[in-house]
Amino acid sequence: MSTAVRDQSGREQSGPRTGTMAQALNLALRDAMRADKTVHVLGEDVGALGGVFRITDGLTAEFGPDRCLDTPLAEAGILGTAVGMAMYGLRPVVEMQFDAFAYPALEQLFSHVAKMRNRTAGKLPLPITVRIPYGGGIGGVEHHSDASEAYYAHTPGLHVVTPATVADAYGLLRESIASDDPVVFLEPKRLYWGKDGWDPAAGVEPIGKAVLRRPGSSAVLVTYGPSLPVCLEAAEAARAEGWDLAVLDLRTLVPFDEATACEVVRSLGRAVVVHESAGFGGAGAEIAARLTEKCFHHLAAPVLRVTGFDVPYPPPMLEHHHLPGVDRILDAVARLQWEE
Amino acid sequence: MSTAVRDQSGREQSGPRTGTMAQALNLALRDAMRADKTVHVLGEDVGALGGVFRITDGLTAEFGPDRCLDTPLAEAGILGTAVGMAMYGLRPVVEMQFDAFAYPALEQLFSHVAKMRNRTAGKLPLPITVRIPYGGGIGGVEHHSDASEAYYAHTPGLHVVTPATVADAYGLLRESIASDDPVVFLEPKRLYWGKDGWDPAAGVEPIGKAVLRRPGSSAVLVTYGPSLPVCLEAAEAARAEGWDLAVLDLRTLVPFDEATACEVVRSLGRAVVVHESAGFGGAGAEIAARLTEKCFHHLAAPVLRVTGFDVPYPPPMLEHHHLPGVDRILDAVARLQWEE
Amino acid sequence: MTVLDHRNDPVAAVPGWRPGATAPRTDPAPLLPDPEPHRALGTGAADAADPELLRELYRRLVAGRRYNQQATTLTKQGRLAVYPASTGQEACQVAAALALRPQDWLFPSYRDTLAVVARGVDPLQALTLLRGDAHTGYDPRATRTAPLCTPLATQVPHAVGLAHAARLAGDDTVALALLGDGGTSEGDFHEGLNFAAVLHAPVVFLVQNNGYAISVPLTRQSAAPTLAHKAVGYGMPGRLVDGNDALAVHQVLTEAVERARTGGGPTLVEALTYRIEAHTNADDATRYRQAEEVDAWRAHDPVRLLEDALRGRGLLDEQLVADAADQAEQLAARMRAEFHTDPELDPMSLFAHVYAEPTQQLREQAGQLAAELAAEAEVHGR
Amino acid sequence: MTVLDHRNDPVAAVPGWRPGATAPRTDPAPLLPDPEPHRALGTGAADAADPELLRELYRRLVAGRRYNQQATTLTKQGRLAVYPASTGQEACQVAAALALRPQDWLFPSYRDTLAVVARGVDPLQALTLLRGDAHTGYDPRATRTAPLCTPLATQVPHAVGLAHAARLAGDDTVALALLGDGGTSEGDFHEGLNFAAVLHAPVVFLVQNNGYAISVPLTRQSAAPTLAHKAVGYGMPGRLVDGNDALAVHQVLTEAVERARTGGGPTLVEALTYRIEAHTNADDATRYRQAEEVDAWRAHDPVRLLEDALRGRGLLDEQLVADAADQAEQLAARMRAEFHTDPELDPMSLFAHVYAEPTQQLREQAGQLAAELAAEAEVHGR
Ligand SMILES: Cc1ncc(C[n+]2csc(CCOP(=O)(O)OP(=O)(O)O)c2C)c(N)n1
Ligand SMILES: Cc1ncc(C[n+]2csc(CCOP(=O)(O)OP(=O)(O)O)c2C)c(N)n1
Ligand SMILES: [Mg+2]
Ligand SMILES: [Mg+2]
Repeated sequence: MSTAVRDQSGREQSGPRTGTMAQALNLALRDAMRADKTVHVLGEDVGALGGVFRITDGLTAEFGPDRCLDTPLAEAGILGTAVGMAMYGLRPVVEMQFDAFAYPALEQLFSHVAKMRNRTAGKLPLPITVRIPYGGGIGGVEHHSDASEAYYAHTPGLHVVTPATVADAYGLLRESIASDDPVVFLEPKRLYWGKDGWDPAAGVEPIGKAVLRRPGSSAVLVTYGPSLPVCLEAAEAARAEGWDLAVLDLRTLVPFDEATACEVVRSLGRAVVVHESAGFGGAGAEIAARLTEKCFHHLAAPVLRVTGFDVPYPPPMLEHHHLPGVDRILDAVARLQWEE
Repeated sequence: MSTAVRDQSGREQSGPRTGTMAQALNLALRDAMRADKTVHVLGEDVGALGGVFRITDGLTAEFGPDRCLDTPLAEAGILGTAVGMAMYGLRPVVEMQFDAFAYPALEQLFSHVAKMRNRTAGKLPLPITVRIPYGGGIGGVEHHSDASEAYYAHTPGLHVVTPATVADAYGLLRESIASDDPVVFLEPKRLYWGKDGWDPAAGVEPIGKAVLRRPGSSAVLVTYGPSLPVCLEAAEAARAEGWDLAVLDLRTLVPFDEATACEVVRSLGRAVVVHESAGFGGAGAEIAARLTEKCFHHLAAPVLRVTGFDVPYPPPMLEHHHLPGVDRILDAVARLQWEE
Repeated sequence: MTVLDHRNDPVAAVPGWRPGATAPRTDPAPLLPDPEPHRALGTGAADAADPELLRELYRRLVAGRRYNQQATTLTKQGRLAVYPASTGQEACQVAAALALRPQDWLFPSYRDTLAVVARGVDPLQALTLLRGDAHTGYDPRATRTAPLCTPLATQVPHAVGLAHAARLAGDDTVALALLGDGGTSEGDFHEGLNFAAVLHAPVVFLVQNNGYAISVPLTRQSAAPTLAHKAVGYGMPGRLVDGNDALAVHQVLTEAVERARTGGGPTLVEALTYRIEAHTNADDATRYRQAEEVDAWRAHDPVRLLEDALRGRGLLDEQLVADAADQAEQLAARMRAEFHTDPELDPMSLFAHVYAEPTQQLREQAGQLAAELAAEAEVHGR
Repeated sequence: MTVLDHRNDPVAAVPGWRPGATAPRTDPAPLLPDPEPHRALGTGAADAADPELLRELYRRLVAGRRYNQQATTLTKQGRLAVYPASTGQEACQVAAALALRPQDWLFPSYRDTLAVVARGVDPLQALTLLRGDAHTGYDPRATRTAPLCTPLATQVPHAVGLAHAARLAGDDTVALALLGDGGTSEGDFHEGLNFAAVLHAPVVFLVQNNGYAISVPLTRQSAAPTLAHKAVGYGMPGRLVDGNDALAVHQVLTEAVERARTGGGPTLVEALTYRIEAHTNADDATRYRQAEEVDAWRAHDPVRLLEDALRGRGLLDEQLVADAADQAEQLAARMRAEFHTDPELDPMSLFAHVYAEPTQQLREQAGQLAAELAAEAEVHGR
């Protein structure tokens, strides 16, 4: 299976197209490598296999194994090697195979990747992109469905980006690779295979901008990554209950687009933050705390959170009970003190 | 230097005493090892040296190197070995030398220590205590002053405990070691050498209970660990401004004592959360979000946060600008919308 | 006094750190593996082996092969979430389990369901992880078998710690950790082996070198002469064995377990074998390897090698063949039957084992889920 | 085409993973270290050595010794936050720096200030980390010297990655990573060396084995015959050298750098040396080691060994001794003078280099600090 989008005669398509997020990410890597020969991809199984999710499919064939490198199985080694490569002027894009398998690399990430620019007073910026497929909902066995964006978002020096649409997957990944700062690029695994119409040439809002995916007049659902489609579905379902819900897609957790988020929260006065990782100390805590601090007197109700439970990720047959779904979101909306 | 408290004739004192937090922690380890021979200490330099902070001073002498083990220099190896020891019925107490040097062990912590009970349906509980000296304010060079409690608090399956008084250091460590669940025990390094009068026999409130260290009628400072003394000082200074500030010491982040915290916040209507780790996605975000959610209609002002900046920990000569101090806390108190 | 000063401990006898004391602290020669892997089947060793051991290996290999096939079929039917087959590696897995005594502990990886079953875990309970209903379906203490471990090489220090604790307790217990060739690249492998050697712990490490870590061939994983050569860097013996030769694996492991048991410290064993199937049912092995390579290994099949040896000894009688086939079919039939339907699961179990006592927050969340389930039931009940 | 298929790459020539292809992929013999560490001073090699090299080593060793003393004094005066002295290890540090060419890169640990200075970094800029005013006071690119690295062994994969990138660029650049004996226990050491061997990267690893990791002696750190024996497990040569013999270290490293430069791949070098001082000024070494051990090593002093050799060659003339002492004193005087006062620091620098562009949140926080500073200044101004 090649992930390139081809027309009926097999030529690679340019311009507007319909495709999956996996294809958009693959194209972003390919286009970035074509545009800039300092861009190098490295990770486990990224070569002949094209990655377990096929995001790097065809890269070794086109650019050779020096540009798209199958590494030994050692995540700290991969990220540490990328640090050295970046110090020499390359722009490494690292693939971690699954979210929980990025944990062995956390020391390199926290103590070096996040800090190198700062500790050298700007002399050694590290333009590294760390791609991490994250989150659940794909029936994965334990250790294959973690959502650990909160660890990254709390670490100064990292950008934390997470696309939720096919177009964003392409645009945000291109921008992340082009960034002179390290970016943790979180790919919602369960959205990999969702198709959408999009145009690589059209461009998207930059990193650091939230986008209102759906306007609304009753309250806003603030979300990102894998939970965006769930929120859009919930907003649709909410019509029946008489609520007109807006949906804000944060797109990047760091930098956090306070201006846009505050504007919509102030105008509506009611907000629910939705994400699938554990709630306690999750990214939603920061979002809720910050929005409350900045919009307090505009709030008709406390900013509520709908998140995964504070439990280790469950086995696949139980995961639907854990993941925030439409009903749980609507329950929270119902608690937004409409009568008062 | 021995950290045991001795009377003038050199005998170890029992009963009420004056001593440092370092001494209290040392005594807690000693008493735990005396009381239960399944308690084993392991870590880097914990033997002859007694640990770089001397918390394990004398343990090898009293209990032998099999009970207090100098390990090779490998944090994942240490914690992983502790997992195996715990599976065999021991109660390992692991010392990480400094906060940032616990990062290499994060995969073992997140993927095994936190999850083992859950993934074996209760069959393999892991009674492991991971002691981590954390936070700044001791003039340490880079990587020696991190405060990463937010990573731990966000990870389901871990208890996160952090004493701020000499008596709590003893009591909470004893309870942590006795706990059948893994505890990340965060020791505020800069409080190690603070002296106080206390009595090991007196007991303290259990894990999971917050304690009001100072009553007050204007607003409450909600804090923990290294920031407690700063908050008490701020509360004292606030008198001059006409504010009577309460100070709540959380003592444990997980489980979080919502009942006590909500009670005081509801009664006063104004709260400031104070900690020294980076604010974005820090523990304070959870505390502020949760208190707001539960106490919304009792709040006269948003719950504010005073935290370290969102920057890598600065070099020692600049750390005082980074750490929340009395003035910064009072500035926040002043912003609690007193006029309205 | 410390177990570290045990007289068999090679590090204990060393004096202070002196300019003179710079020559090797232990003789490296006995730690180095033989250049050729140990083989037993087809050699005199097979003739000398206990017939009942050979028969037992055979029955279990045949059952193991069938188990692998049946589990793979169940993935195609959607009854298992995923299955990493050990087809071609049955000799390693079965011999590993049989080399252990009841009081020993096994630390398996995700690919080692077969070893877990051979160890005595119920064949269906061993599969709950891969079926998707429970992370670990068996009680690890009951059979002294740790949970199947997915994060690579993280089980290695666990085995070391358990072995160390057993030694401290004076117990006659050895731990055996299983991992793959790719797993040797992880830091935890290194840290674990180093701890084992320094602690002189009664633990054995079996690397099933099947030539690939998913798609990455051994030559891109390591440049070492053999993976067994890593042992000398830790100060333990390294052994190389033909991993498709069940008797050879059994012999090398039995010897290593015995050395560990008698205070001889840890051993690293590399078994040369091959993963006949793709990495898991979700993998496409044609992307990264040639059919002729697979064929070459099919010709070196562990079941066939054992059959030949049994035949050579006149042990492969009709009875044995029929019994083995029968047991295998019964196992497969049981798997089909029990996996025919989805298990009944209690959603509230999400909260049951996070802590010994659920926190107030978890109780609240459990209440929320219970209310949701009740509401759902009401809707469906109407 | 890939650099991995370079014809000097031992892993490239290997055929598919075959039952037959099981013998060692490379010959382990040349990878194993000699049992006795390489020595040059006091041997014929010293007689053959370039006199100017010996003089240069001497001048730098003397200056290095003085630098260590002065820095330690500065800690006592509170002018440095902490100092991990390399007294006794000067030969390793100086020889390491001199074995590199300008285009090479050095990856030092926290104990390697001396190597950093010998590499050409300003002696005072090299100390900002330990003074406490800036994490890294020098521009790493200017002298191709990475920041002093505190998290143990984490610099190892950095060196590998840089060397690999240089090789990909076709540049004539070698990376040298320094670490201690304790650092070899960390997973990052293992992962880094394995990457180096698999990538066949032009990188050299120098382990300064000074017998201790803070208080933990080598025998509790590793049970390996020598640390150099770890090399064979990665498939690279391991070399053992007397770390107090500046010429020997220079020779072994020069050879390893040359091998790396010419496509021969990485080398692991273990230098046997001793930390004469405590771990840092904050440490109390009497808790864990005997004075007689220290004395034994004082008798094997790197400066003295070099002096003796120079004297033997008739090179230790008054001029050289005076010049060396003079340079050392000038350096010490400069350190005293410049560290006499605290540096002027800009608190706003906290926010300057977190990202290329500060986030809105950081701008807000910078504003808060600026306001605080202004208010403070006003109070003090009044
Ligand atoms: C820390 C970690 N990184 C990545 C993975 C994903 N992964 C699962 S199996 C595998 C290959 C392992 O190869 P090997 O150790 O040779 O064992 P085999 O599958 O061949 O039995 C990988 C990369 C993982 N499970 N854990
Ligand atoms: C990951 C990590 N763990 C712990 C430490 C604390 N620490 C600093 S130096 C040191 C000892 C290192 O010993 P060795 O590698 O032999 O180097 P030496 O100090 O002897 O030069 C330790 C444990 C650290 N810096 N990094
Ligand atoms: Mg394999
Ligand atoms: Mg050392």
